[in-house]
Amino acid sequence: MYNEKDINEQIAWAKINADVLRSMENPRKGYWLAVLICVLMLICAAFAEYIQYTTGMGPANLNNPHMWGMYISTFVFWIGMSHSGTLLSAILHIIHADWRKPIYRFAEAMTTFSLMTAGLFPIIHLGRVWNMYWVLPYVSDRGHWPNFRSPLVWDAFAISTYLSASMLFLFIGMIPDLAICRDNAKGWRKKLYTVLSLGWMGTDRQWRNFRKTYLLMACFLIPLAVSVHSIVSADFAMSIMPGWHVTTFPPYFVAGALYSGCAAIITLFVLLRYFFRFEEYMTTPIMEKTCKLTFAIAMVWTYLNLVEFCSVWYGHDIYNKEVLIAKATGPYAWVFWIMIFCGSVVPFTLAVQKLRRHMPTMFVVSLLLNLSMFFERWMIVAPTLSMSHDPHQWDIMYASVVQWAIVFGSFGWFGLLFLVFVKIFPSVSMYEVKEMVFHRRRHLVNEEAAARFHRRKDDSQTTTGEPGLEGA
Amino acid sequence: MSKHCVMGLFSDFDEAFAAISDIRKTKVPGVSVDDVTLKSPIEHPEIEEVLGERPVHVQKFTLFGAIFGVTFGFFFLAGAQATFLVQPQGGKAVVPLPSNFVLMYEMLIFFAVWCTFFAYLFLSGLLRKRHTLYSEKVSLDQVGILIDVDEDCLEPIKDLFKRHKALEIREEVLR
Amino acid sequence: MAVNKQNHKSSSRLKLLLEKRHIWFAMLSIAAVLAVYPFVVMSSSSSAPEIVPPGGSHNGENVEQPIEFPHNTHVKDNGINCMYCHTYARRSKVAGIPPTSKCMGCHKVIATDKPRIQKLTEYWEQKSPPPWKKVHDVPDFVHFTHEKHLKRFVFDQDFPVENVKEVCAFCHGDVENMTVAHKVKPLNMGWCKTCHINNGGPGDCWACHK
Amino acid sequence: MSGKIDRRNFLKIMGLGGAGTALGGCDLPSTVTLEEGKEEVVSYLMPEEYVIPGVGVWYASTCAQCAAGCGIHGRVREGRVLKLEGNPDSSMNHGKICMMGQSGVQAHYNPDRIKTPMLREGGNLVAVSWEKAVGAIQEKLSAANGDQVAWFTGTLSGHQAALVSNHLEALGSRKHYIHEPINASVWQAVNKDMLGEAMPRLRLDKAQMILSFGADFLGTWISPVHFSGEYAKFRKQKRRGLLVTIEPKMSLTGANSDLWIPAIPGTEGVIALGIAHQLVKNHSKDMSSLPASVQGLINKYDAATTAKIAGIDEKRIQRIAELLVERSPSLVLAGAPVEGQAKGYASVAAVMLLNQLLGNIGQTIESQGSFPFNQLKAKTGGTSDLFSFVETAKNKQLSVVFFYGTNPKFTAPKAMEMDSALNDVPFKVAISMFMDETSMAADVVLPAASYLEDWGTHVAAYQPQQTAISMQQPLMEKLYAETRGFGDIVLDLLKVAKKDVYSAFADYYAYLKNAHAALPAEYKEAGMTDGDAWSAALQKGLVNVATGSMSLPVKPVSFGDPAPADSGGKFAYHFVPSARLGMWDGRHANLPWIQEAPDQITKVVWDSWAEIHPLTAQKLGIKNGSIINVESEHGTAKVQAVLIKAIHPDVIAIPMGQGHEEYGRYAKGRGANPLKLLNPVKEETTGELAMYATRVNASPTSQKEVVVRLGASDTQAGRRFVVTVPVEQYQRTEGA
Amino acid sequence: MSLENLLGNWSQYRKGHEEGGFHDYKHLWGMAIDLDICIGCNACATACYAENNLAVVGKERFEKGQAMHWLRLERYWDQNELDHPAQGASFLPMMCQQCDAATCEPVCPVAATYHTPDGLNAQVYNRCIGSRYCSNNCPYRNRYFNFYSYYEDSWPEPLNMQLNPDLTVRDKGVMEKCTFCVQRIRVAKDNAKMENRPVADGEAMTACAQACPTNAIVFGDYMDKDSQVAKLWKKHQVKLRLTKQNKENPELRGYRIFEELNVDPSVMYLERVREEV
Repeated sequence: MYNEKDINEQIAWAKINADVLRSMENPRKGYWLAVLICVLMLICAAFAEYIQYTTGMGPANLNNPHMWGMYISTFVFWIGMSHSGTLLSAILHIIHADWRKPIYRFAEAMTTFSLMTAGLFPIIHLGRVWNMYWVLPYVSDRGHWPNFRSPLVWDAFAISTYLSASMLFLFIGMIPDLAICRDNAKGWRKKLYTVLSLGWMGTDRQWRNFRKTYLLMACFLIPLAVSVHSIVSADFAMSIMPGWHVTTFPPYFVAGALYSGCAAIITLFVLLRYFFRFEEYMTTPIMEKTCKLTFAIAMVWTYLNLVEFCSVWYGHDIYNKEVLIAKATGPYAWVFWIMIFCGSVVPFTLAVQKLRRHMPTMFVVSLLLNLSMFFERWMIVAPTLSMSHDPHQWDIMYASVVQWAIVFGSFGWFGLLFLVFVKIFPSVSMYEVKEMVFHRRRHLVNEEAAARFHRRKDDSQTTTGEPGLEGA
Repeated sequence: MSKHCVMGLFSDFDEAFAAISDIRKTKVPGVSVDDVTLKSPIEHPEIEEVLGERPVHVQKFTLFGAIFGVTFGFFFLAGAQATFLVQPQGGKAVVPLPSNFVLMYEMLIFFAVWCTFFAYLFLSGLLRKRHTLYSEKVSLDQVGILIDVDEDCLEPIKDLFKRHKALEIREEVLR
Repeated sequence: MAVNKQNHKSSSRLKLLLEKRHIWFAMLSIAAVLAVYPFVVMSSSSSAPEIVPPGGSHNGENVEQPIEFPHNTHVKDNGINCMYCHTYARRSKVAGIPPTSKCMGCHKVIATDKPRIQKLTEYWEQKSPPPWKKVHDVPDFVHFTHEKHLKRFVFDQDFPVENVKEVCAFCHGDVENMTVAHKVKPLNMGWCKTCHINNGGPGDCWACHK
Repeated sequence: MSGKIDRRNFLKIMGLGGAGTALGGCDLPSTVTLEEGKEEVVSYLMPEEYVIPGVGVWYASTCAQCAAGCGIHGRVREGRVLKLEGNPDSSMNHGKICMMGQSGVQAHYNPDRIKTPMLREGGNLVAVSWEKAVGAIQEKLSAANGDQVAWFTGTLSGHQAALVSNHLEALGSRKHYIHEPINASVWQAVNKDMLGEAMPRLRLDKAQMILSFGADFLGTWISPVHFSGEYAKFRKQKRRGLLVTIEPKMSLTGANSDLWIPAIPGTEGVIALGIAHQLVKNHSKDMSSLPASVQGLINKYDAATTAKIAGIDEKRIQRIAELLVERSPSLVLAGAPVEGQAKGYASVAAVMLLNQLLGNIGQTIESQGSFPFNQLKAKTGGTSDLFSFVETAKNKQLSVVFFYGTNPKFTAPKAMEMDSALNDVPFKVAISMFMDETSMAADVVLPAASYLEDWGTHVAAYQPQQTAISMQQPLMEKLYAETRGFGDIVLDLLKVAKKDVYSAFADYYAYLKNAHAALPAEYKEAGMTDGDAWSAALQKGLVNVATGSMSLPVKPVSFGDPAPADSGGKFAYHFVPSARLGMWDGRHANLPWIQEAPDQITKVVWDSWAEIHPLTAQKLGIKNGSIINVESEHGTAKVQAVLIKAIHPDVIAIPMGQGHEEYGRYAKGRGANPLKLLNPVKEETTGELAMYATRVNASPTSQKEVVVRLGASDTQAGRRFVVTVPVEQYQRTEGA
Repeated sequence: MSLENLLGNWSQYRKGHEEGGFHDYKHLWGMAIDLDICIGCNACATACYAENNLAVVGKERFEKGQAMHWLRLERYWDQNELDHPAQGASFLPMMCQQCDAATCEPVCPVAATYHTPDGLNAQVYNRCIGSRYCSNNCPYRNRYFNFYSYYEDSWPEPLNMQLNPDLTVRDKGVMEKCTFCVQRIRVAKDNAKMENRPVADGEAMTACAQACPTNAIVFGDYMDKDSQVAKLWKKHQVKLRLTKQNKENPELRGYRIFEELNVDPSVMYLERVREEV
């Protein structure tokens, strides 16, 4: 039905440079407004954290059964979000899906920034934040070490590993682009890019090592991403609490993470495409492919959800079962059903070609998907704490203003980081788009040559890439 | 005899490719394909067809990092766990392997990734003073060929570049 | 600088290096050395009944006391036992500051002309003990007890009680030669812990923290 | 005792240095708190004997948190009393202690204590010196006619009681009002008539079965700690004792019964007679010695009639009678709900009649024996003195009244017009630790020392197997220099009123020591000096008293028909101002531990509430947590509703204790005072206030609040938390 | 030291598995609570407040579930009662069960909670960073967190003079829980050690057991075979280190709560008895 190309392979390389560099210049009023909003959100969070720091965890409405609240669920949410970059960049890189090229950069940035956001939450939720470094194994005369059996220590290790690996991945992948920026910038930017591009000249030696390094990084990033979210799930699964002590949690968390990551990519895809006029790079077919991928992951997530419910149901562990029933019928039922609806029903819009080509719809849908994912994390953390073994301590908890302010502010923090990023760094990978264009053009030329050779008339169908899903 | 360095800029990769294969074929005395450097805005792995295979060693450092990470991880964790004055055990192992595996895994990746990164910086010759013979057009859309030659070979190379429709030729005397 | 040439050369040298087997041994030995360092940090001898005095030193501040009490005069010149004044040490967790009456017991007649003694007499007459400043202060969550340390190092060892100052000096330093006592040992947790390891003290956190 | 001020200084500085806060706010503990020369360490001026800093010492004394008089041990360290525990030497509590006793330290260290004497000047109470306050009192006393002076106290015993009596005697007055809202006065009156002894000794440990008509002996009845210990023995007998409770609202005793039967307050007498009927008709118990009127009543209440009036299944009544016969000896008790009726005396007498019929008297109800020191005996009271006080005051027959250990302004029902009665007394002296409602209304307030800083002796009204005079001694120096012990205050009054006798004693301590020395020789071990004996008594915390053994003669008591007469008119529900262990009559409402300790049955904290049966609530449109108006003829209380099945559907209960208008930061303005709603109905025979005779209506308001309580679930949701097994299994494995 | 420690602990671990873990303990403090004679009077809970410097939080914070009662007295009604709870209420004193295989211990990131050589489940306040994982992983929900700096308003002067100097007053951000009155155990052990004798039964006594008017709470050393608590455990055929008790007489009343979770609690409850009338 729609036979567009992923990208117009005739696009001039100079135009690519110009388009992307243009996006980094002269912020418009809207940009400053967005920055202002983000800063204000951040101020909310800072104020709330100030209250919490000075008075204790009480204002967050945490209490005896609910020792963890939305901080931890938001932590899981952001960690999940961080899997987008890994998925789009590393996995698709390894399987040579070249349509990732125009959109992976911002996905990777998202990975890094959402990790930087996620990492704040376990710290914020500590009762004694000022002692957070005790989790790290450092040498002291007291001979103290952290308890390496604790999943929270695993978290600390995993997040720092993941953060450094994904930052390196983002950075390495950006070096050739930084060199482009360096060659086109003036003033402080020139200095900045000169330092950051590390003297990139595009020599064949640099390219060779670059390609290998990038591949190695990607190879490590994939198991790392899986392990990170498995470890995050271990925060729950390693406990004995009903509803947490679930063997399917690691894959469930990973699927949820990829899901929310994809959904967030769609959101940012639409925003960047619209605001930076990247229509030529972030094309509808690429959107379609992303949507299809998201749909597939959504179905995996749905399946794992069902598996979890079924295993609880057939396992007949009374405490587990009680929590499951309470999730669906108890005080948090509305959250649960919104999660199920938005997470398992709404994604079917992604299967409809007409809808997934409609950017505003996809924007709304992706927000709904992320809402579902946010609720999913809440449904993991809260009901178990509310309804665990001891009925005497059953309780219902909703987050207080302080908690909400900090969670709200975390979106501002993420937004701010992202806004700064898009104006300082190229949010579309120029060299890779060039590569994509180069290879597709070459492919096209070869195809044409072959066609001429075989005297085929009809060569209009033989564009590169996959054709659209016929009449979905 | 002073050494010279010449750079020719070409409008596309095919031209550059042809130029290098010419260098290889013509066998100008004192000019070796090993002295040729290709500067391109994107990667051209196919250039090795004419430049000859040039090995990459990054993965060895990665392997080292991985092995170091996992062994260091084990000894570090076990050592730390054994030095707790009071063992928080409750009948469980002092050095619990299953949970240590998790951290060893993380440390494996941590060290592997960082080793890769530093090996990359080192092996690809980054973080060094930039060559003066660099055209910003290389980062745009042109392909450059950089070659170190003796003074007497300078002209043949230039001719060769011109023959291949080089858009621009620059040269520099190396000390 | 012939960058290009240089690059090639260095890379070929590296190539040589990388192909040599022994590089692996070198690398792994670095790894092994690094890996055992937690063991090294804590290594020390095993517990034994004999006394291993704690080491360590600390450069204490000069604390300004209401009366500059000369420990040296009392301990060194006059040979007064520590526990004569700090009388609770063997019976309680705190060693205690001597009551003013104890000071006055002697100083009603001895050295009454010295300004410090006159100041003390002033306090005595005002019926308020001098507001001594605490020099050896551990955090409130540390429950140190003098009683048990004296039992371990003095009474269980049949250590002559008249020489108790040598045991006191473990933590309080050479008070004999001080005027106003000041801190000469770190009194921090690592220091305490080292001594506990050396002398077979309890390793349970709840031994000190409750 | 040297250097008072220094010792207190020592406490405050060094003591708190030791207790101090641990984990400084935002500091890194290891780096910042290791400091030199920052903290002061204060030494003694003179060494205190027995005091080793850092070592806690236990001293014996007597608890004064309620009138039961348990022996306590107080842990004293660095001159501060830190914790109270039971005195193992006391046969009252055998080293055990209840929550109120534990909280004694909080009364002692309460931040709202009165620190100086106060005198009303120009409508306000202002701080004055002792001389001025005492001068004002003496001025009024000398102006007053002797008979116009009165003491208004709670239960008093020991030498304090003797001093008060002597003071009144010296002034020529006989007006000693004694008021305890939580009492057993009617029961005592019945006992007096029936057994010749108001407070017989109850042998719970010997009883095979206890049938309690609202006598909350585990919670609030007479001597709860003692009875709790006895209860444990009762349960652990070879054949496990059986406890049946019949009461309108579940008390702590009811919560521990094998069978709990809700009853409409006022019908207990009828139920007792119904059981008596069964005993006589089916179990051939002899009633021939009873008065004819009583025989008539027994004949009247056959199972069917009883069941109709009391709303209890006939079979239940028959079964209880059966059990009482089967498990002999038994013990039948009557508590506040039985007493608190217009026909309370008859109801209690009907209940006690069961003991007579079952032959429990002499078995589980024993004589206390004769206590040799009549003046030291406990002066107990109930609520009847409220009526007489109000009446006397309104007749302007009182000019000076001393208040101590009671708070009638708080505990008297509104309809009794206590406020105006107090206004009619021209000069009121309150001796109190706290500014309670009565103190606020007084003209002179004298700050009392707490019982942990004061001397005294106590002889509890109820004495266990070993009768004793309990010693009360200060566990620490006075917290506030300006407070004085109660004994000292009365002694000072007596030094004026009866100079010749009392001027010999320097203070109350000297008086007590002298009194102890005057005890007969058998109270001291052979060869002991008076001083040694005194020290021994203080060390033990009590002086055991030999009482002659006596048998209890049973005298038949005649009483009227206990059946309730009134229908309550437009007020449909019976009102129960229930007593809580802990809060007691409200005297402990200012103790944070008591406020935060959940009510034993509803588990509500920090508030008062109305207990309503869910069926009733449904009928009235009340939900759990609704704010409701409980309305009686004389007032309305706005409280939160707590739906609970452990109450008779026709009953609405509000616990006593809250609703203070004064009384410090923890008590003030919290909840509602149910006593204010009561109708001023008198018990017909004894003149006590019929506390359970009020009828109320309840109506919901639009407000609703979260019920602040401990615990979320009322059931165990299938968990094995508290597993209940039938007694047969217990007997197979452990009993019999 | 360290290697020795490692090997020593390793063999202890192996031995632990063979013989039931706790055999190397010098003491193992345990409790037996007879629910039949527990009357639910709250004396134990108040004694705990008095002994352990527990903060009074006030109504608002109690409502939020931020109370600090280390020992709570749970009250349950029969599930199948009709109009009235005819057999009264069920009371359950619930404090930290001092599990031998405590679930709180392995999850603490900084090892602030650990197992002492006395078989107690320790909480070191000054090491705690407040991650609250331990509380989340406690099936009994018996760990309490300092959500505020309670000491600031819980003990207005001079109430603070009552504070027990033998244990720390906790500040905000710290987890706390029942310690089986470790400071009292400590005093008993110290006294015994100063006199070079073993700790006598009843010498170490928790505040709750001390206060209990009916003696329903019995506390003592499980390793001392003559102690009251050890005898009770033996009498009721309840053993440590078992997920499921193999009682010769299954009708004996002893049981442990959540035994099936394999946490191995050190508190044995005796079933409540009621007579059907």
